[in-house]
Amino acid sequence: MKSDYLELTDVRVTFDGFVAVDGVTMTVLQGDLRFLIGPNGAGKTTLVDAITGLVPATGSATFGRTELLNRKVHRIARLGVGRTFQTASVFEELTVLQNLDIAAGSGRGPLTMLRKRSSTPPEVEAALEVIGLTDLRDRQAGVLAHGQKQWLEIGMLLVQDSKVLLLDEPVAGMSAEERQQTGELLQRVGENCTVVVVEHDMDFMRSFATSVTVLHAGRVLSEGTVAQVQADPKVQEVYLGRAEVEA
Amino acid sequence: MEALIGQLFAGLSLGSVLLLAALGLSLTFGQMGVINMAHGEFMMAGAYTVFVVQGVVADAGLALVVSIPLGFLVGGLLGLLLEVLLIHRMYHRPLDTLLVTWGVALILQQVARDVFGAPNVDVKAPTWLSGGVDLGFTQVPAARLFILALSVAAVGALAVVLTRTSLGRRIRGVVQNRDLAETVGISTRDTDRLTFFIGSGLAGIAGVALTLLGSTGPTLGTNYIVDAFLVVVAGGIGQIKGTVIAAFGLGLMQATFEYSTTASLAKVAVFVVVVVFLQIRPQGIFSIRTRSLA
Amino acid sequence: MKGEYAKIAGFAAIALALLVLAPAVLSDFRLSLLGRFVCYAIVAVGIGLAWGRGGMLTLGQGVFFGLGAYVMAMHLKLSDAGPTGVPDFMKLYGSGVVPGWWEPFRNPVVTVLAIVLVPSLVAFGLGMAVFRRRVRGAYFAILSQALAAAFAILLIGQQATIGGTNGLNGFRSFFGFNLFDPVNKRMLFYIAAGTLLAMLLVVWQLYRSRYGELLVAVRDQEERVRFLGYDPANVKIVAYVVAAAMAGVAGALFVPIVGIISPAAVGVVPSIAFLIGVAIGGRSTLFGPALGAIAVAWAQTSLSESFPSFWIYFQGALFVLVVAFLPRGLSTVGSILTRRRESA
Amino acid sequence: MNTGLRRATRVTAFLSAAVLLVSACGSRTSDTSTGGTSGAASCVDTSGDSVKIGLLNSLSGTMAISEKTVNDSLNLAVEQINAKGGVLGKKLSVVTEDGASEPTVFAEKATKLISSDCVAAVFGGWTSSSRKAMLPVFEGANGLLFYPVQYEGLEASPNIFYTGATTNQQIVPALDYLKEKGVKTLFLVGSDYVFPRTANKIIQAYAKANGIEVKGEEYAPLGHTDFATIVNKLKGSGASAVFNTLNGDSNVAFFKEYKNAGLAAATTPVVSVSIAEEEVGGVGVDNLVGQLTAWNYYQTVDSPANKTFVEAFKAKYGATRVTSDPMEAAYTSLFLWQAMVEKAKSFAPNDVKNAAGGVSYDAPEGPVTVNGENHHIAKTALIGKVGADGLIHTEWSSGKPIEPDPFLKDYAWATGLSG
Repeated sequence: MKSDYLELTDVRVTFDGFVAVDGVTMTVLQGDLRFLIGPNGAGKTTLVDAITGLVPATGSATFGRTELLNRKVHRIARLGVGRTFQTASVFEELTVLQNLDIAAGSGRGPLTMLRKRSSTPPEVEAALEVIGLTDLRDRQAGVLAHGQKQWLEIGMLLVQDSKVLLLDEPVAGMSAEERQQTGELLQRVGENCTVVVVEHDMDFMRSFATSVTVLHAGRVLSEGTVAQVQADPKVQEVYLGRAEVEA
Repeated sequence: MEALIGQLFAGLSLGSVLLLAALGLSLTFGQMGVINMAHGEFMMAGAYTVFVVQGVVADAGLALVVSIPLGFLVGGLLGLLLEVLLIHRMYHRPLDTLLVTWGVALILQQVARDVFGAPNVDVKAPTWLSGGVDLGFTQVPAARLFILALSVAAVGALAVVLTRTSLGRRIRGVVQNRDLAETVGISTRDTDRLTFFIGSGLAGIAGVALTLLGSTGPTLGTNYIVDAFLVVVAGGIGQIKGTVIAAFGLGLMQATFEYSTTASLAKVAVFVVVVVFLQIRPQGIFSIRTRSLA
Repeated sequence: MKGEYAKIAGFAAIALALLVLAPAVLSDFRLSLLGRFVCYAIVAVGIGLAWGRGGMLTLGQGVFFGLGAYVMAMHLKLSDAGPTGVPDFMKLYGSGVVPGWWEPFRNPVVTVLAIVLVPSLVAFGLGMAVFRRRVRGAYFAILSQALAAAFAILLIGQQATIGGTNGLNGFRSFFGFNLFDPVNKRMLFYIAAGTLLAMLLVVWQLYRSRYGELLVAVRDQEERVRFLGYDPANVKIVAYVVAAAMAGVAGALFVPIVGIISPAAVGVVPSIAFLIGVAIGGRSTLFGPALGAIAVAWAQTSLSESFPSFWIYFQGALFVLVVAFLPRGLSTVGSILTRRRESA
Repeated sequence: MNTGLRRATRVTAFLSAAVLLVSACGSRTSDTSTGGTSGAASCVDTSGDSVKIGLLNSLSGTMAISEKTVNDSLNLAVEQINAKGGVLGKKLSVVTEDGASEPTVFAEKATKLISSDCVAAVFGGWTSSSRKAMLPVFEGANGLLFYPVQYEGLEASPNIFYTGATTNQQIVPALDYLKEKGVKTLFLVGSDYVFPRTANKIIQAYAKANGIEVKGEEYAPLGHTDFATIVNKLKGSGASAVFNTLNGDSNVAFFKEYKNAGLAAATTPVVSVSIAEEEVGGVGVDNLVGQLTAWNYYQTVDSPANKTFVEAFKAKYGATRVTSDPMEAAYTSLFLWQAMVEKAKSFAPNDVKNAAGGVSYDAPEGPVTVNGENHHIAKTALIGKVGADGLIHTEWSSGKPIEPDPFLKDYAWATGLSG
């Protein structure tokens, strides 16, 4: 079942002459928990934006042999590519349950849409369990703690039935305990999905990454396991070295 | 041929009027996201400034010259007051500013009615601006030439302020990245107030200029506000350049349609053109390049 | 489920007040006045849906109101004129020939369908053009306002075919019922009140449905919804079209109740005036927009009778105070008080 | 008490309050119409020593500028009539309503005046749309409306008396005057609504029959403020006179543009039919001096009746106020109604209507007589010229009152104009 993998070939994004992503080629397999790291401005978020249709890009990005680039955002989402955002963007006025229910429902027909939800869909129940928010299901999402909002976002990806999960700094601003829980959550989720995590937190990466891609100035600088990447002198020069110093 | 040149001039002139009316808006709306429906009433205040000044200064020409900075001040101060009292607590609710400022507009109109009376007041044009100017091949109204020059001067001055002064750099800084600007020590509150002051002041100047062409009365602003907003929308967000192009474009278009059909149909046609234009180029209107979607 | 009972109770209260209390205590004149306010309330219910729940600040509801009203007015004119007759104003100002596009409205069934369909289709077309291209927020508001301005100008210019500034008026009968008969005028009030209740039921169902939740999601985080696999444009178009249809129905009821439709009732100013009641009542509540619209229209009628210029200040101040300081409308004041009492 | 019930109570309380308030207003006056057919029997109460009349003008909104002045002169007339003992020995008591510049409100307030207040007659209205909106109300309830403004004709309701000019008392005399002055080419400019459109149809027909060439016919939307294009067309047309049916603010913009374009009254005179003494100040005397107007009354009319009227008006409202045609027509309308009532010896609308024909009054504008058939009045047409003093001075007069002909039946060139 390793046929469903995310494959990027020479992806390029340009803003008014500025090249933000400069020919990125990489492959992420199912079951992989890939971390995408790099200094500020390396093009990490832009790359995720390109894959999810937020910014126009050239090159190719395929998932299960289906081309993703230059489709509309919601079409890409329906192909099973989901993402989260740096700042948690859940629907604050809706409850946890409603958030998940909306995420689960893009395939619903008009008649289902126009009716009241009579019971909680099983996949939503399951997701509530996985992200540990079952007790808070009727709580407004706006009043959740920061970490809980991020988990809710991940939960929304799960019920959305995403095969590719693109997570943009999921643990930023979380406590150590929350990070640990999030990491374990990602490992559980990653068994059946292709997961790409954009992250700055090196400790978090070291603990949970199965593989790492380092971006620098819009290009792939290095790729491999955590150990391989850490040993790469180019990476030490532009990024990790500095991080070591900081740490 | 003469009619054609006359019509070209009419279009440019209408464009310059629209530009004056929309320039301040493109600053407050384009740069700050505030939809100020009272902008038209700030123009009205500028127009009444000329009327009041003419009550003091007998010479109409001198009165007009004095009124330009004074109108800027009157419009600007009204804008400042609005910003301090209401708008500043609503930057995160841009749509609601529309309704609040609509209420302010209603109140200002009624104040004008109660102070100056409901009928239009008579604002005299200086003798050197009545009649035409001979350009050799054709004759154009002096007042319209004056307004054209005034609008060009206003755009020029605004461009200089925005690009050459520290205030301008601050404004652009705040528009581009509010948080960053704050961290490098720019007071966003002061910058907001100043931006609003300048934008509203430009409305005052527009009002001063309009006394040369139309009526000075409580409803002066309502006649221009919809068109002015259309110009800003067509011009694109935060782009003085776009506003200039859109103003002259719409002005020429209105004049051309009006010449070949009727004024009523021309107004409708211009609206249709703007909607169609947005179909082709929503990019000028819509730009999302933020990392988060919050 | 407590919320459900509250809604049912509120619904019953409104029904009781409109269908039993009002006809019992109001004179014919006041009742038909209330009938006009009820028409505004129907528009307000639609605005609550589009603006309160959908985040689309529509400053052009007057257009849809006008479309519904003119369709109805054209039918009434034609039926007054007889099977092959020509409406009076066309003889006076026009060629004396009924234009071809008027003819379908001789048929009552076509008319009733058109009252709903014409505004809906216009809203659909505009929604496709605007929301699909991601024109939204302030841009949408301004475009919808310009639409109202253009629509009014267009109507004013068409003296011979649609009555120009005079609009259409002087109706004698309503689907065969004599409009001068007070009994029939009372019947019109019941129709309007019944329609309002029906519209409230419609939006109630929408609000409690999955669609209602999705609409709120689109309002608050349109882009986020996109990443969940929905096209927000479709979600918004549905709400916009329903709101337009409601405005059209309201316009159609307005015509026989008031006896005239003219461009003065559909332009920029009346379109914005529709909003104030919605804002006061609480834009995203179920009953707030309708109650707010009735309250504001009533205040306008009674205040402007005695203090014409004071009314303008009052209206302006309402916009400023309610929108700036009570964005959820007066309904919040009620719930704040309740909460205080409960905690005390 | 659970939330549901509490909210329900709140909603009920609100609604009952609203309903009670509305009904409170309703019962402010005798609500005799409830349940009965409002049309059949008039509810006018003549038992006391006073009788009610309604004044219905826009006191708010865009038309308030103009209609407020009419309301002033109506109040003056009421005061004068009451000072002389009232009508049939009964003092007039005034019910004032605001039309708010909206036709729907006019219709609504007219209903209220007739059926709730039971007034004997209503005076007011200005725009054609307000009159058209009120017409079915007055016909349905058999009330009486006195409408004081010149208008586009083509109407004759048994329940309305038109005391302003119809087209053959204003437009046609103005054309006669221009023809007399040797004008061969005309340019028409007007606001885009019913009066200018109808007036221009008449002008076109007249011009065709009288060898005058119409060089252009342009309309501006109401409130239009940029006349560069229209004046450009006007200038290019080379017409020797302009017939102006613009309304309101547009006049200011038009005359400023006209002057800026180098046109002048001496070479290309403009005849305006909507600029009266009230409007001269707003347009600017400088911009109007020497231009022509067509009306039936000016403040400068030299007659004893006018002297009294102007003096009384200034004494009541201030020396700086001016009087204009619609104000005078409104003032006159009250005295005409008084004369009709006294002739009929009854306030009942049907009796008043039957007595109306032939009733005349020596108005400030000169003698006027009611036409019993079409309910318009015979008036003298006056062409005036704006003077440097801001007043309008009579330049030409039809000499004698012109019989009203709202459908232009007696003009051969006008056949086929009104369908």
